[in-house]
Amino acid sequence: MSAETLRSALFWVFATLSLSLAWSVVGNRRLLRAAVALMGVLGCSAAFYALLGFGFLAGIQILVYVGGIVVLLVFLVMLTRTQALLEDEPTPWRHKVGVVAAVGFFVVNLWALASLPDAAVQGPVLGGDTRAIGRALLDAGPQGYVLPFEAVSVLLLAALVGGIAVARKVDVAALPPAEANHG
Amino acid sequence: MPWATAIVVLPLATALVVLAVPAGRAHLIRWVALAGTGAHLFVAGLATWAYWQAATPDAAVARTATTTKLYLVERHSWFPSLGIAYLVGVDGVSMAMVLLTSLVIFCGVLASWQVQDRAKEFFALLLLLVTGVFGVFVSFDLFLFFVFYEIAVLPMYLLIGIWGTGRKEMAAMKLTLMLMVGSALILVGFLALWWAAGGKTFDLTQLAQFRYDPALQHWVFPVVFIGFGVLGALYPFHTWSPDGHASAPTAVSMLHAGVLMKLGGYGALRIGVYLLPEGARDWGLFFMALTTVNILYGAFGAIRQTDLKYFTAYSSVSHCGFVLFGVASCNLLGAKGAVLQMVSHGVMTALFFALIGMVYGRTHTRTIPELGGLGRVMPWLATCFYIGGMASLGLPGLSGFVAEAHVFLGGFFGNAWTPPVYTRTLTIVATLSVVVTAVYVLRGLGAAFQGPVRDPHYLHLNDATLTERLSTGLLVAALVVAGVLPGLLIDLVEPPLFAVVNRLNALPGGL
Amino acid sequence: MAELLHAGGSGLHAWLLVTSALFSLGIYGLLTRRNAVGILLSLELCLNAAAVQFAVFNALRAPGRVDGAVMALFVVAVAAAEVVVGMALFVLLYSQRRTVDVTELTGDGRDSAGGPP
Amino acid sequence: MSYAASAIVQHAWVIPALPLLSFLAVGLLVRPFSTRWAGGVAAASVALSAALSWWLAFDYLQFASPPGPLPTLLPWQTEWLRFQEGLRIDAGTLLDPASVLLVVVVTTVSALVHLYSLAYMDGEAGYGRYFAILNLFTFSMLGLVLAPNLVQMFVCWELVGASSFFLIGFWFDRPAAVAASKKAFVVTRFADLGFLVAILLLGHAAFDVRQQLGAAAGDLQALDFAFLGRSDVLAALASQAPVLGGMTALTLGCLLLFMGGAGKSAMFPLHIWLPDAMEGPTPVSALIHAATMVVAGVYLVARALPLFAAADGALTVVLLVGTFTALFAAAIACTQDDLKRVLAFSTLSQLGYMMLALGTCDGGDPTGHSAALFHLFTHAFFKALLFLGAGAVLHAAHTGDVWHLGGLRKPMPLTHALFLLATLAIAGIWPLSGFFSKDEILAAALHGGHPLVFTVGLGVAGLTAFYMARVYLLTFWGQPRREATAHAHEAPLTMVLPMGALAVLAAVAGFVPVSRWVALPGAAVHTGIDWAVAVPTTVVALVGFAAAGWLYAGDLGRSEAAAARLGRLYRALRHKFWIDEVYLWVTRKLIFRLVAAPIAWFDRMVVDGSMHGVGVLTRLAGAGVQAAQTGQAQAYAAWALTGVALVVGLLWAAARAG
Repeated sequence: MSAETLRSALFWVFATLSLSLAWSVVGNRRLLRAAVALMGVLGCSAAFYALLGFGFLAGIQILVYVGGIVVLLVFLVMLTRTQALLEDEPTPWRHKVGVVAAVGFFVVNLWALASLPDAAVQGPVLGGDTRAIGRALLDAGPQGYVLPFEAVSVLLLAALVGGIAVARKVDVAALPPAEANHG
Repeated sequence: MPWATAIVVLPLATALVVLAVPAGRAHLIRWVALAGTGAHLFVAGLATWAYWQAATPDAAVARTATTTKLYLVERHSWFPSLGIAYLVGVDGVSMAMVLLTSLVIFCGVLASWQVQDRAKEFFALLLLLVTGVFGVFVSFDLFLFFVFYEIAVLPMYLLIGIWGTGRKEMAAMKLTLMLMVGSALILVGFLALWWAAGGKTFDLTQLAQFRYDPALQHWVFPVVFIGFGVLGALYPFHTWSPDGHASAPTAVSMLHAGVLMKLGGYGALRIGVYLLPEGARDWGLFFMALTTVNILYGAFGAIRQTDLKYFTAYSSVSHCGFVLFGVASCNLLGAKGAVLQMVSHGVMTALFFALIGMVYGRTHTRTIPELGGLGRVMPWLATCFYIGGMASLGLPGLSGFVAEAHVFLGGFFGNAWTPPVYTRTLTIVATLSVVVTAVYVLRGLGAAFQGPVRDPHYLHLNDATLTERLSTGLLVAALVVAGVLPGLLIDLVEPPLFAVVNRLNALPGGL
Repeated sequence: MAELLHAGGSGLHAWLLVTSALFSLGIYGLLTRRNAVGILLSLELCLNAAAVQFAVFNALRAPGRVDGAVMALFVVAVAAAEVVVGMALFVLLYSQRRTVDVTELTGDGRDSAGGPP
Repeated sequence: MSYAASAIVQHAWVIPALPLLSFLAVGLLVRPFSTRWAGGVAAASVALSAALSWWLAFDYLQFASPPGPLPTLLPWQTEWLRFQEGLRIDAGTLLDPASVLLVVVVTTVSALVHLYSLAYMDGEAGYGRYFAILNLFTFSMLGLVLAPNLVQMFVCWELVGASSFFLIGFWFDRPAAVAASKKAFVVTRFADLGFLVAILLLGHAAFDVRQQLGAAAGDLQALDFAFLGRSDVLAALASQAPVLGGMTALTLGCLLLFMGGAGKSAMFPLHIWLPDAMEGPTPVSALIHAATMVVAGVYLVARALPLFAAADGALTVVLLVGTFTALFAAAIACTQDDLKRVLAFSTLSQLGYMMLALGTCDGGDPTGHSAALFHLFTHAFFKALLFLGAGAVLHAAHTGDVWHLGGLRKPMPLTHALFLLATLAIAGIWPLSGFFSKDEILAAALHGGHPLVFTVGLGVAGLTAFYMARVYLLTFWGQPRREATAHAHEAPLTMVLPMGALAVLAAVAGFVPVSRWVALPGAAVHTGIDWAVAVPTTVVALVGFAAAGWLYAGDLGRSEAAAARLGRLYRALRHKFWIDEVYLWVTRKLIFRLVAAPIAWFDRMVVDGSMHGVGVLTRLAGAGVQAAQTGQAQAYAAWALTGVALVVGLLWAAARAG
């Protein structure tokens, strides 16, 4: 079994896993399970990065996305649980709209895809080199990303401050007792 | 001295100064506004003097001219590719209107002395509004004219919507929407004029040189006339006016009925008849008939009103009908009468709305049957009301008579292309309004000011304060001066009107 | 094992097929979930699919550059920001409305009044 | 000596200017500080004006070069209103016999009324206002009289109407006074509409004529009386094409002019305002509604007589209306209870006489013109005296109802004597002034070929004697019929003095050769007494007196019996033929309810409604769009994706096609 075949096999394994978990993310009635499934999808994506040769990205994906963001989402799910939304089952109409839109988008993608020539990985990718990524991020030259990088840091800061500012108003003690809190 | 620019910029600068004053200091804000408008009155007077100096030597030439000569002109290129320029200047008619506006805004500020709620924004918007009005009167570039026209219309929405009374939101909305429709028509007309003249210039003096195709004039004239007519309360597009006036705060009603509605007549004369003489020839009789309806309809409508402001608003519909009637009669007497009526009605109706505001401020009602016997309690206000009422019913010695006499004579003399039987019949029908006006003025004022004092609380009310006396006294004085010495005003407005009329007279006789 | 980290085994079409499918599933969730948090989850799915696609294009079409990888990093950062803000909003919303059901959030100007309608 | 040397002829404008200045001074400066001074200044200015006008009359007559007719002068005029070239309106002072006569009458009566009012109005709230407006009225009336053109006349005409409005409504907290002032203004205003349209018609017609004449017109403007009176202009006007119903602009204009005059002079059927106008203070009635303003209509017709004479049939209308009004009003006057109302109807009747006299000129003989002006002159004095006497009675007894009065000759001997004199004067008893002027009118009717009119006039003379004797007897003879009447006292000196002065004038005015001075060319000038007229008039007057004496001097039951016997006629007379009710019905029911109210409704519902309808349509369209704006982000996303799908689908199709 060559490395190529192995990679190919691994790709398909993760792809299948990823898609089925994604199905669970959007289809599972229990949100907490969906969140856990999302964690899985993101994990699979980390594997994808790895398969593509982006080891650093894979690490970031696990550390930040799976470990940080999705955990936040899980908290969020738990903080906002209500009886009414315990089972988030789409109505038939919403389901239809969703299916049409999703399938439509997928078909459009396929059409675009059909116009692209197929290609395969040619060799080692530079993106695997963490130093190269770091250099690109801090490069102030024409090909560099220092400005977006800084913008993103400001964005993160803003989100941080904003998040605190918005959520600060929540006075838990003042909240009326809600029957839904224990669902 | 750039007089025309000064006329436009001064109120704007005052508005900015008002904005710079801290909001809490309402008293200072009022004084700034008063000083600014007072200075404007002075500047307008100086500008009139300057105009007079410049125009007097040309008086003889003006009688035979076919294009209006501008004075105190300033011209700066703005969008050269489209032929848009900052072109401001004055002629006699616009000078008269500028003077009128200066007077009305000055008295309006005095009459708004009691405004407490968001005084800063109020005065700033008021001054912005009046900037637009001044801009319209001095701009001779159609595009600039339109820009100022919109500036004059839009603050009205906020002024009525925020500081108004009654169903103010609805009234503000209705007023703004209808005036917007009017300005859309005007814009269409302007663009047609611009395009037909080659799309090179919006300069009114240059467009006046251009001979428009009669077929084009035939459809552009009614578009422009109705567009301006909406603002000039042309039947049946007048319905914004009673609601708008009734809901607006005092100074806004004054300015609106006193000056803004005059933009309609001004535009119809200056752009409509002047640029499109053949269109005026084709449509003159139609619009004479329509404005005859205006005149009588407004007067009869006023008889049944019980709200003092609706009452005055309907009388404005009637009186603004005279303006458009004069314009539509397409001769010198009519045009002169229209301009005189603009000035006369401007002062008179500003006086009325100022007084209504003062009475309302004391009695907290404008419903005529709830008033009564106020003449005993507030003799000054009652006297001013009666003087205004007498001007309104065309009593000689006050400005209304001079204007109406011109308009009636203009209608009766008719023009070369309309069979006289039509114009004369319409004129005689229109003269009926002098009786109907007497009926509603005396009924309304009699019910409010004469008879026994209706409510014992009224006995404790006081008469006009010093600022109120100053404001109403100035307006009354203007009515009297314009009525006793009409020659002053006629000498001012007549020369530019010759150009309008000479163009009409030069037409090949129609029909 | 280290070799695995150096090259991809499948073709571009296969990769894009998978990411598109992921994205489409995200869209489905985006449109069908009533729970605002569920929408956020679906959105993460979409974002992630896009990020992977950046990486795919980077690896398969321009292996000598790092732009796709950088973009993927940015996506992660933006997703973090988004979740933070979303979390703050939804918690606040929940505290006032006792629900995060988007179908009940109609913009009639009464939102600030508090309490369930 | 010539007119140039006479300061007052050259500066006749001072006479109206004085009351105007006084109006401004009193109204703006004096009144707020001192009511006493307000009255004083006002009265003094008019008194000065009266003195000047006597001087003017003296100079005007003195410097006339005999034996020719008195000249027409225009010593001062200035441009006031420039309509257009040839239609300029000047303000000026036109001096001719008629205007000088009227100036004298107006200022004299006005000065006396001012003096009388000083006491009569003492203590009234609005004392200063009263005098200010009285001054304004005097100014306007003088301006009217001196007007050299139709427009100045109209201007002052309106000012006179407005000041009359304010004076009738002087007690503005009394609803009756308010209603009366409104009625007076609106009715006269309606008549003025005729005047206004007449100005339009005549202005246009005369302007055309002026254009045709070209240089021959000189500097005369189209509406100048001097221009309108020229024979070539009149001929041109008369030969114009008819404008309406076969009438030329001249005829129509004259009829409309007469409509204006009839309104102001309260001719039937526009008379209804005058009796009600008695709600005003009595001195006002004396000045305005007896001596001056109401004769403006007569003056207007007299002034425009050349026009009327040239116009086909216009004078016949004047004659008929005048005759009818004289009879009609005299008949009503016999049944009224209120002293002032009787005098008001009497005024109507006398004005009818004057119009009648002017109407007799329709045969081309202008004798009636001088008779009318003569009667105007004498009537001013004795009628003002009657009103002031009535005012004194009112002042003393606080009521004007003759059935509440009685026996006043004892407490008020002076007033009684003066009232009696005026009664005799108006009844036409020799040698008092009414005798002469009324006889001239009747003579003009008789000799002008109107025997029927003469007969009616004679009857009216009898009725006049009857109703005047009736109120005189009921007021001053018999016993007081009310407590207040019994406590009446003589009027103060400031009231009696003006009455005395008027009495002197009323007694001697008949000997002033007014009709000779004002005679138009061709008029027959009376010298001495025309026995064919004097005898019958004196006889009917005495018969009237006798009838009144029989009915009212002794047993009042006789009058009730007589009233009962007249039955329906008496009721109709008492109710003034229900004309007020007809007017009320027309205005309230027809105009307000069938015109004004529907228009107000139409405006709100239909016109405004259709505008709102446009708004509603727009809003509906907006609501349709709004349905898409659910505020649901998911819906937007769905729409956006649908859009994307559509665009891509289109691209796809385009790619396949291309």
